Amino acid sequence: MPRLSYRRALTRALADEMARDESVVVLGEDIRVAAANVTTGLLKKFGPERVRDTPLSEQAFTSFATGAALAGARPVVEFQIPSLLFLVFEQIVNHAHKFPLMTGGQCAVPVTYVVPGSGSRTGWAGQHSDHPYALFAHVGVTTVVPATPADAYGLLVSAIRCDDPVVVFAPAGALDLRADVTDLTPVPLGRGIVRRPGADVTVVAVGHLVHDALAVAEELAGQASVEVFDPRTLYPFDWDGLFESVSRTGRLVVVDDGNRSCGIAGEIIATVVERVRLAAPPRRVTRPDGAVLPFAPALDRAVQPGRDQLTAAIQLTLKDG
Amino acid sequence: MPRLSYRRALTRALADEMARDESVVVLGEDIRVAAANVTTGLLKKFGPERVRDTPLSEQAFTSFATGAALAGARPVVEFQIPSLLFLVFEQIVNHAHKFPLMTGGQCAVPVTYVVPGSGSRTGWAGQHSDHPYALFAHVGVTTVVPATPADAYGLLVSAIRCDDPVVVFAPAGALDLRADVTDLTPVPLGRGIVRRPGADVTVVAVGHLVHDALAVAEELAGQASVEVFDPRTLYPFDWDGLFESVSRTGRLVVVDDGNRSCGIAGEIIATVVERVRLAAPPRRVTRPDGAVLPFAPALDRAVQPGRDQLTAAIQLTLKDG
Amino acid sequence: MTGSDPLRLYRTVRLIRRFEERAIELVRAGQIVGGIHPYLGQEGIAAGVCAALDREDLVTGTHRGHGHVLAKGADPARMLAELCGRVTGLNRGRGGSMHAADFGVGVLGANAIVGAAGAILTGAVWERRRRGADIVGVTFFGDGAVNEGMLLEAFNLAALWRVPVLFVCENNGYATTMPVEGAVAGTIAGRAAAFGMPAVAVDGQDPEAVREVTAAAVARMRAGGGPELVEARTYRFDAHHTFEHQVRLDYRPPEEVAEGRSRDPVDIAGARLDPAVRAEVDAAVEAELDAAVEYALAGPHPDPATALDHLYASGLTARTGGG
Amino acid sequence: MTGSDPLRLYRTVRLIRRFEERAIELVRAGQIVGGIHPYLGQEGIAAGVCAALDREDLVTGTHRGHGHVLAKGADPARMLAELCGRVTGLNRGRGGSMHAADFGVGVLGANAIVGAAGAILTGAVWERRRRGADIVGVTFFGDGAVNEGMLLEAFNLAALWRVPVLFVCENNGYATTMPVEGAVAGTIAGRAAAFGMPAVAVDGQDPEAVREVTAAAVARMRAGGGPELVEARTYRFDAHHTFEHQVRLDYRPPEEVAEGRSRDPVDIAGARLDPAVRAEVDAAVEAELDAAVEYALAGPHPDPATALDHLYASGLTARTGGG
Ligand SMILES: Cc1ncc(C[n+]2csc(CCOP(=O)(O)OP(=O)(O)O)c2C)c(N)n1
Ligand SMILES: Cc1ncc(C[n+]2csc(CCOP(=O)(O)OP(=O)(O)O)c2C)c(N)n1
Ligand SMILES: [Mg+2]
Ligand SMILES: [Mg+2]
Repeated sequence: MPRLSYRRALTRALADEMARDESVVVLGEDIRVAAANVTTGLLKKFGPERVRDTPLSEQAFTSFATGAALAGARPVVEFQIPSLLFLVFEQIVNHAHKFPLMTGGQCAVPVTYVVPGSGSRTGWAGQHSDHPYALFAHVGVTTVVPATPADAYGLLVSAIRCDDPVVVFAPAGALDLRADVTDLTPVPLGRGIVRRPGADVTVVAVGHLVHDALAVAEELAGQASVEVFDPRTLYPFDWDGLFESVSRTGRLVVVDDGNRSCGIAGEIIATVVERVRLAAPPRRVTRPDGAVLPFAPALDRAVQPGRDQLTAAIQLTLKDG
Repeated sequence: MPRLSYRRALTRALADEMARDESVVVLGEDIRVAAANVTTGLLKKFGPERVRDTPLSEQAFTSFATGAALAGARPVVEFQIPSLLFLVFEQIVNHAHKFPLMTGGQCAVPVTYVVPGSGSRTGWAGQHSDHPYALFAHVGVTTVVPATPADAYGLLVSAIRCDDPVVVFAPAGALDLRADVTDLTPVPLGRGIVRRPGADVTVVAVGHLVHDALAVAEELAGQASVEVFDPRTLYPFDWDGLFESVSRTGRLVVVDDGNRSCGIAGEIIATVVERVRLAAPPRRVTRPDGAVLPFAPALDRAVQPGRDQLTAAIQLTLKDG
Repeated sequence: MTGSDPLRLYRTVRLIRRFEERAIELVRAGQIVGGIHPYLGQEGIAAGVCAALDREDLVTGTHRGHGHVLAKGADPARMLAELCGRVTGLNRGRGGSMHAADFGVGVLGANAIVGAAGAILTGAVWERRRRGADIVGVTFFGDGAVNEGMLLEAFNLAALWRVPVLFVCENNGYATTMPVEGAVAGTIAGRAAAFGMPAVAVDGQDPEAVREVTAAAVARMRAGGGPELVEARTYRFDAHHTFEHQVRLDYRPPEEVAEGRSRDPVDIAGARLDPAVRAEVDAAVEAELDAAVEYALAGPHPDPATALDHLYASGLTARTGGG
Repeated sequence: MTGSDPLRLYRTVRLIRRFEERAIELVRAGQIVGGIHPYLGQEGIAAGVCAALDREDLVTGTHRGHGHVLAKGADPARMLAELCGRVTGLNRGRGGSMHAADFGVGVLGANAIVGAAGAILTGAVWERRRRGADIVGVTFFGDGAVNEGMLLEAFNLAALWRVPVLFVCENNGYATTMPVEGAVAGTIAGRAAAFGMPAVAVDGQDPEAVREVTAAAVARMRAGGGPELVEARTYRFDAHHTFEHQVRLDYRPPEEVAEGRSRDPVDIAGARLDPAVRAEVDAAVEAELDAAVEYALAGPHPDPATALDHLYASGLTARTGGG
């Protein structure tokens, strides 16, 4: 198989699902010409009825997708900026998410929201650099953050096929990755994967940080055997998979590009300590509380979790206990 | 001093601050006639220029408040429903919260957002019963949830005086409380309080659940000495106050009316276990993951954390370890 | 649907009227928890609009939504059971007054968030038509909603993509306690014009007049026309919400209320019938509602263990909240 | 402010033009990280509008905001230092291109969220006037922004409360790659009319014409009038964003681009000056920008340890993210 980029994996997932299922339609800004370089070629293949370039009316087109879903479609909505999810928070959380329960099961809302380029894009500053996946994990909307091209493909496919709303964050830090992908296949939602087996400590890493965690694990290989667990889906979380890992290693470090307070790292730590006796206090490396990414590149970097911080956290955890 | 209701405490805080400081203005829907029974009497006292009844344009009036704050005002914005915070999430999180850092310190945005009647109002169903305080703790907007009339007064006063945006959740479950208030005085943001001293376990309870926790502690008095800690402010959290308590008791149970995943209860557990060695695994009682409150009262109640659940969690925690 | 049918129109208006009055009684009796937003006085709009629709056409309602759901054809008994929170309700007791829905008759739901439904309905109509169904849609909203950006975005989207949606503004003069002049700069019709949508005002107290303008608009839309707006001028006879029955809010002058109540859609539609026929309809409605109340109150309350049923359509089960 | 002043207008237009061209060079040189949205071709609007304002008047800009900030009087050197992320920048390097602000000259900031600034500006103008300042405000936005509900809500609020805000729509025909006809149902002026706001269209390539309509609107507003809208028709000469310099997106026919570029505000304003005077201005602008570049590149990069400075105005310090 040829090398596949993360972006093209997203494109392939969209194209394959659109070809497979007439009910899949794509909505978003500038998707006609694929300004975000994800919807490339779709207009030509599937026509303007199924590839709908929208006005700058995020609230309306997000709700439009909800309505289309109620009537049988499986819309995919592309957002150009992660913070646009703030703008449509109401439409996703108070409507799309709530319709099935509120109607007593009369309907489903199978919409997929895709953010190609979540997190810092370096130089895009405060309003374009958020990584708000924990917000969706809190409200209970299925939330995936693929780390690799194969997962980008497989999780997006599963998101589209899922009968509930799903938010897919494609981190800016992963978008340019390429990999040999031998098998393009759906990846089940809610199932994590051990990216690197280890015996001494489990490092849970989210999205693009999986690659940082793997690099740090390699660097530390002489000192310790580090297991890297990639949850892939943040909600619903693969607790059983993680418990299995942590029960073996007895130590836990989480690295996550979201804000610290009420983030996914905190959730992971809380759920683990409720169920598993650890040999040492768990640690997390995150963005600071309330982080706003400053423009200047050095400041932008300083606010994101770094490899040095992760290395230090792992080493401290190994010493403790 | 006379008995003061929670609602009237909010009214008094508004009136006192408006009298003290001309820059305080109030905005919201139907506040003219005090439909939410909080802004009672303000129009008469302070006139329509400072008590501005708004059209149903939450996004615009929230941003209007941001702008007024940039120009020197200290606006208080009342929202009739907790989920209206979803609708203005963008305006609060991506603008009001970010302006100071993004401008390099050129400005402040001292806006207070008040939700009188957050959480379940029994019978108001899925779109009116949210308790989304953890969302604001995640993004780093100061978040307070007063449990008592005195705190409702004191925290709202401090929120108005704070130079940053502050969200004040006044839980529906606390709004009708009355108490003898001897001293109407500001309560500092970011400082919790031990509501009931105890030796065996620390129960952290948020908002109206403080009263449930106190009742449960009383019931269990024969079996165990339960300390009840009321954080009052969820962000910034009074970690030192909590560490002090948990260091003494060695056990932790959190009860919180928010959704479980990435909620404040998880944050509390994570931060405590990072710093304090507990004698037993911590526990939390929350809403379920992704909770949507069903309409029927018995279902509505079933989704909220209950005293039985809290009692059970405390007892299990005391047995463990 | 078909042409003028005074009997059917009267029947619907009367049904909604009496349904609401009985619902208020059930609120007072503690059987409907949380109260309701009574549709009293506005019945002519839902009745007139829905008389011009087919069963397959789609509708979204509002927080003041009972009339829309009933007029579109939902079973009053299951509707009332829903308000009473019973498993026999339209939404199995999960929705209540503000979320009552009946997808079987094209009601995608009342909606508790002002201005939110317009874009949802637009998407639903678009998708059904993409699948070949020759349907149209109607989204009801109040005068307050025309100040919500999300609704104005929906105007644009529907007009731009020529989705046949009738935007029906029920202008009852107030958003809760806020008079329309205190909230709306410009005019409601002007908001349609802004997006190139035709707009027409109609006497919302006259169900036949409402039916006529709706039928004309629907015919244009079925013939390939884009969305339109109808401003139905009406008056809310009772409280914004039944909580006002306990707490008096002072915002409508008594003379205005008296004058508003003087043009009653029940009387206007009823006067078009032979009094004997009218009496027969009244009796039939009463009998139907007697049965509905009985049905509603006989329905079982849902089991708390099922509180999270239907949370996820995919079958995902949520972690519970216990310790 | 004052009446016609062709020299000043030309100077501003020319300053913005050359500022942008130098900024693009600095993007290419890797000194401005993240790129910019060039204002090239639209300079006449910012220049004309701001020539009709006083220093105390308030302005908000857009993602394509350099022109607005400069025209309102910010120091080009500190502006450029901001784009280069230096502590000597207007925002101490924290804001960059899309958030550049200078409260000292009434610029409450460029804004990276389309349609978001209108209501903010409205609130700021309202509060300053409540405090007795006889100011007005201008909020710039693009043709794409008129489809954002939040901006339409701001139209209503400003009109309803008669806040003297000039809504200036820079209609450059595209929102990123989306042509205005593909996104706007109805007309832009119609969106103002919907809220009872007067609207006027003006040739945005002619700074003097822009200045005139602005001055007239500002005079009406200072005399107690409510908000107004100006639609300035213009053309974007360059990319939506400098990323297009790497990735060609195909959405504007070359003939259209050529035709659009043929009406250049620099030439139009320049033709009103004596060529010798014009050459002098050009030289002065060049000297100012030489100095600005030097200043910008000499400024220190911020210390990573200060990354969270200014996060909270109250002095709250955030927990850091380390383990
Ligand atoms: C977005 C939003 N804002 C506020 C509310 C609270 N609320 C419920 S009904 C209502 C008034 C609605 O007025 P209008 O649209 O005129 O409808 P009416 O009640 O008159 O039928 C308000 C403010 C809400 N449900 N949703
Ligand atoms: C609310 C929002 N939606 C989308 C974007 C992404 N975006 C940035 S600029 C732009 C186009 C704006 O078009 P227009 O308003 O016409 O301004 P112009 O770029 O032409 O100056 C888009 C879609 C954004 N920043 N904010
Ligand atoms: Mg109304
Ligand atoms: Mg444009």
